[in-house]
Amino acid sequence: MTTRTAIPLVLLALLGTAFFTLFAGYVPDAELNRTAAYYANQTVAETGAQNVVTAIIVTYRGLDTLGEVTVLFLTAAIVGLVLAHSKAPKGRSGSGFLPSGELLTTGTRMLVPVILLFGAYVFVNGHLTPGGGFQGGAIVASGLLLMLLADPAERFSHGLISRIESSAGLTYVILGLLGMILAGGFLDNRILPLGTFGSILSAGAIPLIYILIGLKVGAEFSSILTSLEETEDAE
Amino acid sequence: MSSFPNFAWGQVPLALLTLFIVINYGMIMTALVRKIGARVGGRYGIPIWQNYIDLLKNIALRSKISHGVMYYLAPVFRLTGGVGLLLFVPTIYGSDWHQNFSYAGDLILALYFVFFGTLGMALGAGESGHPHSAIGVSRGLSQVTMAELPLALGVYAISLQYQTLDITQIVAAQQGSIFNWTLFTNPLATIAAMFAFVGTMMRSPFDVVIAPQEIPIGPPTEYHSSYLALMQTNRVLFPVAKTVIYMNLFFGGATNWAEFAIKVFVLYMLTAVIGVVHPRFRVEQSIRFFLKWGLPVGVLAILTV
Amino acid sequence: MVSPLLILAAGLGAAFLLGLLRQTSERAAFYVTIAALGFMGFIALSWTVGLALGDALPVMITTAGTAPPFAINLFMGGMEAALISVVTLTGLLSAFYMRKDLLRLGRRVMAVLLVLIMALSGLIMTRDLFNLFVFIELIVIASAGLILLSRDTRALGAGFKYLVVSQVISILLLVGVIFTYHANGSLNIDDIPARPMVFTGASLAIFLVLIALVLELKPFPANGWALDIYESAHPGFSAIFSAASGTAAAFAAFKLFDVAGPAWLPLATGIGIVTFVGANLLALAQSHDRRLLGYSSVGQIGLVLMVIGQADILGATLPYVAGGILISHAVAKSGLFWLSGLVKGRELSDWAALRDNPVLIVAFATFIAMLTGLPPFPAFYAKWALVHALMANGAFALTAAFLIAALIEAAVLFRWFGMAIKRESRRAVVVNLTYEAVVLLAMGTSFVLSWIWGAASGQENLITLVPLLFALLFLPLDIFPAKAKNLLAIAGLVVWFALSFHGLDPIRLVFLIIMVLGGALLLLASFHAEGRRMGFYTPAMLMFAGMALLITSETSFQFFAAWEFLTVGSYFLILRGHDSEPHALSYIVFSLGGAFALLAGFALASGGKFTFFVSELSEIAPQVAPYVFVLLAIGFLTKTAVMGLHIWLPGAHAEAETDVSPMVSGILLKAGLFGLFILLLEMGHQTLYGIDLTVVLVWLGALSAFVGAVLAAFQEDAKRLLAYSSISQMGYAVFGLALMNHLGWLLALMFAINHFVYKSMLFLAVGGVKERTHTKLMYKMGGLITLMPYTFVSVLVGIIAMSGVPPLSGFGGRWIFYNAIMSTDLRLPMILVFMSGPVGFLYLFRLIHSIFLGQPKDELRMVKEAPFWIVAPQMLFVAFLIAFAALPGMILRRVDGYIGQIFGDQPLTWSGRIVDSQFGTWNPVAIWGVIAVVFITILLLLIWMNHNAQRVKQFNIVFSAERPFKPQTTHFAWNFFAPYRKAMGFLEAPIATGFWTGVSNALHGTAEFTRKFYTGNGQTYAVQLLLFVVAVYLIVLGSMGGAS
Amino acid sequence: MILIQIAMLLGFALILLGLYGALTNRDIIRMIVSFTIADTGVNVVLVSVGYLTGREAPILDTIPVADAAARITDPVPQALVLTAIVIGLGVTALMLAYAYRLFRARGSLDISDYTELKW
Repeated sequence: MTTRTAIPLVLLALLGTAFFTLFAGYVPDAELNRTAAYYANQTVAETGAQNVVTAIIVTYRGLDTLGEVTVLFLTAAIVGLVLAHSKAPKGRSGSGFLPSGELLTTGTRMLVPVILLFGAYVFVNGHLTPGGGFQGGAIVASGLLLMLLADPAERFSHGLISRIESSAGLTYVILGLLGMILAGGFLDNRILPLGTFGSILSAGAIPLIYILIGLKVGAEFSSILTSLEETEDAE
Repeated sequence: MSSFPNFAWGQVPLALLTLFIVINYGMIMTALVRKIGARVGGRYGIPIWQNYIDLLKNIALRSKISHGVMYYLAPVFRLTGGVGLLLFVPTIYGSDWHQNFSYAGDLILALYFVFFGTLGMALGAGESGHPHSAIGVSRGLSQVTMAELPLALGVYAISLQYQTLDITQIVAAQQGSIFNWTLFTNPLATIAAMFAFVGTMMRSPFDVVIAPQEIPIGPPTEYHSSYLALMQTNRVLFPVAKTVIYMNLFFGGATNWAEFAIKVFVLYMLTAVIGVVHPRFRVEQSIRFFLKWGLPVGVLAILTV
Repeated sequence: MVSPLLILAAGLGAAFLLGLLRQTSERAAFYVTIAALGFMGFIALSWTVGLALGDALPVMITTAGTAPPFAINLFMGGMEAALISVVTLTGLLSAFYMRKDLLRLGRRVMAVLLVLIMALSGLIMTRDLFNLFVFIELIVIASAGLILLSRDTRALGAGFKYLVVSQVISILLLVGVIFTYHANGSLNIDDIPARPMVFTGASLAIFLVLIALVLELKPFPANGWALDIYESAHPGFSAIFSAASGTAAAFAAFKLFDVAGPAWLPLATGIGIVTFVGANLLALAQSHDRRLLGYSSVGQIGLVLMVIGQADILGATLPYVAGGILISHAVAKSGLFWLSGLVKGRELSDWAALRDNPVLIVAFATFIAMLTGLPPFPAFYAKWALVHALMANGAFALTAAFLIAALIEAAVLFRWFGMAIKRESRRAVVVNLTYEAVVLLAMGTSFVLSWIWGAASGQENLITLVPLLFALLFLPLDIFPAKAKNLLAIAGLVVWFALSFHGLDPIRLVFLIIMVLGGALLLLASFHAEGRRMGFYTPAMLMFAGMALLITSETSFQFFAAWEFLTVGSYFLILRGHDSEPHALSYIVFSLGGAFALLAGFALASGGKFTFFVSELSEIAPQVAPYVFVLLAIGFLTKTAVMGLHIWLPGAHAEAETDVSPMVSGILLKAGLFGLFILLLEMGHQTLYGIDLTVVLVWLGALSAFVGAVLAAFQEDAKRLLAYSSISQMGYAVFGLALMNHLGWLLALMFAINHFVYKSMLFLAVGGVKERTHTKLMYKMGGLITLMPYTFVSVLVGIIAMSGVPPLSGFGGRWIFYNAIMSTDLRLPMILVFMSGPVGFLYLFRLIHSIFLGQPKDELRMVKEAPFWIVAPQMLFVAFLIAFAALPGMILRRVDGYIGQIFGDQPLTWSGRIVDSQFGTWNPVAIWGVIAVVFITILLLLIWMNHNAQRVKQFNIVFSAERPFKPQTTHFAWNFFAPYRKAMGFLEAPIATGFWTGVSNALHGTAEFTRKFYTGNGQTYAVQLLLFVVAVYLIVLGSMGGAS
Repeated sequence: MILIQIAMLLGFALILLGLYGALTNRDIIRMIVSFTIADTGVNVVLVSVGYLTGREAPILDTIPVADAAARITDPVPQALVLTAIVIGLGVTALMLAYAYRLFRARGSLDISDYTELKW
């Protein structure tokens, strides 16, 4: 074994002992701790969301989520920036690929609308069922990925993607600010009526925000994917 | 109170009298010592009035040149140093006539005024542009740095002993018996000071400053005519003036001119005798000599007071 | 007040808005960015001002309409507002600065910038642990994006290394966060209870969180990645990365350490001080400007971490101290990074290009002064408070480490500044008005901050001191001709003297006269300068301001601030000299080292009180008093260049300009003497390990007096000779002071006056000669007496006075000396002093002989007398010397009376013009009278006999019956005291120089060796990071094991 | 050993494994993949900390609101892990983009080839 592998091994072994101490000292809670208990008891009353996790993500820890969206936004911007200079000339991109098969092309045509629809479903129902903006957005982007696989030469409008991304983000921030004006604070979802518990149009602004997140995440993933794809094989 | 206490115009002729006596005494004594030295060496030697002859001859010289202002002034500095030294020190203890201008300062004044003439001389010699002058000065200054050290220590020791810097008081303290002399009350300080005395009298083994075989006569190389006459005057005056200080500090001073003449002569002869029997030191050798012998004795002197 | 949340919303909203703009409208996007950053900055500033003035109260901002800890909350208090102001304004200025590159890369990068600033603000405000993590990740990603702004392709590698390291950090952080959540049932930072420092359960989780946040601060040595970024990134981004990111990360760490409880503070202290020391040490070996700035950033943030670790002892002053350092760092470092964009080359010496634009040099100097904690900048107050708190709590080792590292940092920065001033630039400075405007704004900010910190200090607000403002006034006035400025400067000094001399005791008055009026007198010589003489008057007046304030200072703070002023001013002055670069550096390093000793001494003396009257030095507890004495004495002795601490002096004084040498030698050295006066006046005899410290001082003074004189005798360079002579003279003065008796003090004061006069005179004279001959090497001159008679006269009088030969004033000094040593029990040190007296003749004679006497050289046959304005002050000095020699009572009598009050005795009696002591008499008028009469009589006699002497030509000498025609071989000058050297040359052995060179080499060697640790391999950096974590873990574990 | 412990150990193991991979593989792509493994490990640890044995997902469609506190697991780590995942994704994407640029700049994916900045 060389030193190059031995040193990390020793270090990680020591780090492992620290982790093991954590592990050994870990006593699983029997009851929810006070934060979790608060959410369990108050979520419905305060946010009207069925999915407690969603309420936490979108409302209680909305600032984190805004940051999270921003992470993706940043990544998309930077990836675009990094790769902007190494864009392949138009037409040459994808030339290194074999033409995709008939099966894939046809399958794509059939599946993409369904995927997009499913994505939309996931983020619209985020406050009710498992799922939400991120998951939905990722699904939407997977549809885009499929199209790219089917036709590597295909180009999507960066302008459009970016506009969707930006307006969704801007609206998100504005909704947050509205929370400060109309309700209890930044990103308070009670700017809209909480509605009937369990229905689509409930939980105040949560569905709206999740839709925005879904759009934004979808757009950002798409943007990253297209940026990465456009550089493919560019010489 | 005036800055000139006890000053009266009458002091001026008295001071001049002191000066006159000392110069003439110096003229004869130095010639005598040279003659003794020559006789010891089996030669006939110079006539006893040789110094007067030299003086007159030099003053009478017709070719007189100047290398510049400092060159011109150096003999003046030199002689001022000698005369001043004499006048700042009481010559005869207990005599109102020969206190000179000793009220101007104390022992420290005398010790530092010794350098006045040396400095002026060195400057004038420097301006002459003769390298031998400069070499002589370099040697002289180098040597004096160490040669003066035992004296400084000795003086420090006796001024601590007598708790005064006033020469008259130091002499007064030595009166009464020969055993009151510093020589006996503080032999270490005396020995230390005598190292300095021998070392600064420009006699072998410490005469490398004017070493005739190497740098004809050292600093005064370029001097002639009246310049040299002034210097010669100083050369007989200055050793006596300096010896007076040693005499006052260590050997009970002099209460009359006869005592003065004897003590000065004996002290002066001491250096002459040492000079006759010792070869010349190079500068670094003499510095090491003083470091090795003069300094320890001086240190002992100040530690044992 | 608008809600601080708008800072985040504005940043994000604008970032998103950029995407909606049309692709082509990059310019509009830029304006949106600027507007958003400006808005964010405005909110932060308005909160800062509001909170500071009490118009607003700190506010807790909840989100989602739910109270914490159930929803994320933010907090806006004074610290937060101030730091967000720093972050947003740095971002705003950097945005302007990076305008071209932002436009080149488009709105996406502007969005990234906006998000970065937003996230940094969020990091400062948030009170939620996981939210903290989110903001950190945003910062990481945005930073990785902005690194790409650089045109340097190596930045790519740096960015990737950064990402690798960030991944490791985020893993540690997340694990820590989730286990902290599990332990507390909350993610809110305020819910984290204080934990003991153990490595189980919740405490281990907190450890992981803390260490992850500390890692964000780039602790030494786990920081190679950060240095690579600093080196390669766009300077505009580096400014943000250093100033804004560093600030925010430091505050985040502070938040966590604050709640984790005092048990964890040693962790911050330890890592902080190691980082501060390590980074500054390694910076020694740097030659790349931005990497050097990187090291410095790392060091400064480490220092802040160290300060955070002192939270328990600093208490409520923590924000003031940490903030002072942090904000100074932010402004100065961003300023320097911005400046670096104006320099084309990347070597330190390439900064010489800045000389094309003096304003930039001023900015450079300001930033460096700010970083090194010089007055009047905030870090100065912070340093003061920090060291006081540390010393009061007995953290001596920590203080020492801090001060030594601060000294190394100063050495690094001033070496760089020296290069900028003295080296030749190969490439011109970049002309870019935006860059310059941004840099100047930062500089302006630094002065505003100085005012704020001064106002909050509870001490004097240094920036409002009239002398300082007067010095700074010369910055804008620099466009006027030197002669006009000189007139103003002299007028200023005289007026300041007239304003401040009332009510001073005679000792202070004498020093004030020397320093202020003496300064005005010496400035007369500056009239000879032609043109504008840019950059002379500000430092000169700064130095004089420091000295004037030093004399009138009452508290230790005023004293120390004045001390630093005069140190810095004189450094800039010395640096102006021709070959002064290395010497100015060693000057500032030694001076600052001495100043730090003073700081430590005052801090120890005050016992933590920030306002400590110098007069209270006499009342401090006996168990600390000797140590205070030692520290203060070291500080003052450095200034008086006592043997061992003297090696800076010869070069600094010798290489300075003609009129600067007398200022720094004749006047500046007295500052150290003044300090010793005050020290001995207040503290008197102190005993340490049974040794009377004043006896040590006596020995040091005597040794300096002797060795300084011997070394002076061996110099070939006239100004170096005078410089060594100063060491010797100051040795006498120190010796006299340390005798601790009436006459000793009078002796020291007499030396202070005399040394000022004859050393100023001699330096001016030699300077005048140098102006004409263009050399300082004496053996190249000779025979100038006829060509420069006035200069000769002043040298003649100067050396007679200095050698102590009657009748000039030096004799008075010797006389007092003998009387002083008669009344002390010390005897052995006198040997050295006795030895040094005659040695004085050696160098003095050499000086006058080699230059003015002997044979003139062919090429110097046509030189003229020195310029009028250089000769004029010399003639005034000559007149003064003669007057002072005849009438010493003019000055000494009053002082003597005052010293008599101190010692309660009156050994001298002044009757008329005669001075009597217990032991002897000094009658200066009589001495003059006798000597003058005898001299004139003999002169007249000689003239009578020899009036017709013929002036002969140069080579008309009797020289072995030949006449030499070559002055080079005939002028006996080189190695003049060869025989003396043979005997005493062993004293020349450069022991002190060797020692300090050894220290310097050891430090450089360590730095050079240690920095190889940064291999440049991202993977190695990650390994080092883990190694650091594990090492800290094990060390703490081990120390706990040892404790239990 | 119950489920939580297994999951948590697995998570820690993944972290260490991922880190080991990242620290020993010189290939940049392999490093990135290693980090995703480590990230996954962290996420596993995250959710396992919030798991309460025998409880259900915190979605109140079948669980009565009144019983929620007694029947659901801790929702907070679940919310956190979502954020962590997204952030991990962002960083991974960024690292990949960097890898691409590095490769284009130097033609190498060996991390030890990018050491021109050092000391």
